[in-house]
Amino acid sequence: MGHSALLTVCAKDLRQELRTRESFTSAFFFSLLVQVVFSFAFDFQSIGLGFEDVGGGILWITLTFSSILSLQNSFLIEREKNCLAGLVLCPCDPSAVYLGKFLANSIFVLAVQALILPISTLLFGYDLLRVLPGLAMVVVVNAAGFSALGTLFAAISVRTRRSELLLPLLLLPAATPVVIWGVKATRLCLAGRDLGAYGYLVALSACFGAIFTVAGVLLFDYVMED
Amino acid sequence: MGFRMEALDRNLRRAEILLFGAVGILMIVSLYFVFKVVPSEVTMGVVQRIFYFHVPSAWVAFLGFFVVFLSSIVYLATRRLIWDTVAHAAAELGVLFCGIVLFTGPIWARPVWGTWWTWEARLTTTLVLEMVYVAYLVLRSQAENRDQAARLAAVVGIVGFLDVPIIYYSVQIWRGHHPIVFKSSGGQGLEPIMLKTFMLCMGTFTLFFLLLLALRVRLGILQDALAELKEHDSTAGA
Amino acid sequence: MSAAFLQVRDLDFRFGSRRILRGLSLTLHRGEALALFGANGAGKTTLLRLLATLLRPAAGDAELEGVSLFRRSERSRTRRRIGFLSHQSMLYERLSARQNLLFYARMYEVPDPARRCAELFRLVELEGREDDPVEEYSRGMQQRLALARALVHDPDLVLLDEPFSGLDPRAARRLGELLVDLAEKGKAVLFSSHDLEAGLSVARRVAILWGGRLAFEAGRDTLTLDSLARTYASVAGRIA
Amino acid sequence: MIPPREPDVKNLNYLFWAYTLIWVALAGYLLTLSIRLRAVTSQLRRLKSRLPGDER
Repeated sequence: MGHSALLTVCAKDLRQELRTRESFTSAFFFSLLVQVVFSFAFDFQSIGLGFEDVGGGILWITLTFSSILSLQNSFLIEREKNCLAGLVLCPCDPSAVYLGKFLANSIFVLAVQALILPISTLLFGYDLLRVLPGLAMVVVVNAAGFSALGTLFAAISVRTRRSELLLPLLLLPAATPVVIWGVKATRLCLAGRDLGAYGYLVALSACFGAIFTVAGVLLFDYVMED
Repeated sequence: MGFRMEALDRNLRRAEILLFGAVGILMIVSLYFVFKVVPSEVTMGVVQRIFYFHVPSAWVAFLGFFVVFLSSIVYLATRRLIWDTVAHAAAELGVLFCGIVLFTGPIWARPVWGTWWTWEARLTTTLVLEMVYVAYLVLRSQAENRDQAARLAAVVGIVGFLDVPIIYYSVQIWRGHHPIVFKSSGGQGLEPIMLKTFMLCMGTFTLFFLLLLALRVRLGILQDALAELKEHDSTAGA
Repeated sequence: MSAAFLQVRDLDFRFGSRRILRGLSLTLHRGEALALFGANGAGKTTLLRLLATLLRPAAGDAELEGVSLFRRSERSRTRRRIGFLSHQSMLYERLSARQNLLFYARMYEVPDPARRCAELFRLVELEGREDDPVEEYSRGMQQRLALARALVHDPDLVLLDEPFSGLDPRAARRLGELLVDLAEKGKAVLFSSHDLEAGLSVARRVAILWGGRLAFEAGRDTLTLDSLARTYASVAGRIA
Repeated sequence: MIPPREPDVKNLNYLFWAYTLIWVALAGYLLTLSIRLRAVTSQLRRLKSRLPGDER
């Protein structure tokens, strides 16, 4: 019974996104803007730094803030005609709604990253293909960890008056571990180190994601209650 | 105000008077010990004495967040607003004492390491926790009504506390090397007199925390009673 | 009359520190439509949202055939039996009508979603407009689709919040016929309204909500439009 | 064991500032709490006196 509601919610979000492409375009262009600004800021030749040293930070700021946009949007669309209440009234377990939203948000974030990474190779001239497998894993695991906590906090902040202000304020400090491990793993990966060097960081981010997915499943019911 | 609330209010007031007396005396004794009795730490000199208030503040802030965690769980289970009032009070105190740690830390670091801010694991964790629980207080102010604020804040109170060890661990990894001799000198390296003073200060701060908590909880109860009376007043009049 | 299908016993609800429902009691039988009248802020919407299990009462209880609406363990089964049409449509404006209805049909695990949706589109006369996005629908059409959404899982208890507001006479009459038909099919129907006439034309029983409680309740046949209007004015007058 | 004088003197002001700020924070908070408490209790008393009849 559980997984059907989960997939239904996720499919609905994907269908809505395909039709409106709101959160994808806003997140993508925001990320592009951040990358362009960074390429203005860091003229690599003159400051003698390779992209490896700074790339972790750049990719992570892009990922963090673009995911906040799509997390925000994933619950704003529910608030419009009080569809939140519609979801609460469904006989399914509220955690299915949480997991459905979590899955949809992770997919949106990764879709944006899949487009941004190649573009960042053009802007910053690093060899993406060499680091791709490792980097892809780092991005997937950390984006999922970030979305796990982000989906719960997005559901919380959408119910208050100023949700755009509240979500970053709640999410960024609490997600510090994922950001720290993500940046460190990305830097090691970009520096060409093999999995052995940053594998433990990816594992830690995976634990973070697991812990807060469980917390989300247990607490989502209290958040959705009116 | 409901009958049970009045009894609680009376007990809180009685507790406050006791605590006020105890904290008053202990504070004077602690100050005497810290400035007069205990010798300066040999390497850092007199400035190390900040330690005797800095670390207890951090402990009390942590205690505050733990109280938020527990009372949030009890609130979600029982839905009695008194637990939400306790959680709100404890969060406010947590943020206050974190603030104290965050500005006594740099004052201590400046003369000893020459920089105002050191990305030392404990100080960084305190900074991140301060931001988490400031966000908790902002959430409360943005909520549409008291019941929603209580429910949503309880969820953040629980999730926020689960995050504490993870944040500390992640910061530990980030800073990599062994933590600067902040606390460890307090632990093993302390002479007996220093240890006694440290324990004295810890006790004083814990009691001070309880005093402030009692006061703030009582304030919360009275505010709720006032809101109820105002509501009653407006509907009776309408 | 069969045993009470919905039994509400002195329900209390508090919004922040404001007591909106004060010991409200109500019974509703299968095959019966009850019209609930009352001024704005009297608590009509709150009562309906409580019965729809969107809110939790401060005190008192409501039972659906002996099972409490608010027991967490029964919640999934209870919600399968309740349909709720609220002020807001709970529809995704950017998705098409069909996508909306199919989504809710799957969420309620309706056996054959496509067939059920086709049936509902016929019932609310929206055939031919299934694939237009809901944002292109008129207010009346959105309301009919919202009604279809509330009935997608064929609920036994149908709660409607101000269904007649904003409808032209023809649409109001059609909605009235539909509600009467639901009641005849053995559903328990409870709807709130400002429109005494529309309510009377549909309901078998009538109630007036005031001061957080049912201040007046009577069978439809014991009333005429103006006797109801007079009672309504006196109820509102006496307590205010 | 008398603590050595010279190296400490310049650090003394840091110590002074640390403790002063701690005191300002704690006493300040205590003060605001008592002010807010007094304000709420007086408002409560005033409102209660205005509603003698249906005291709940």
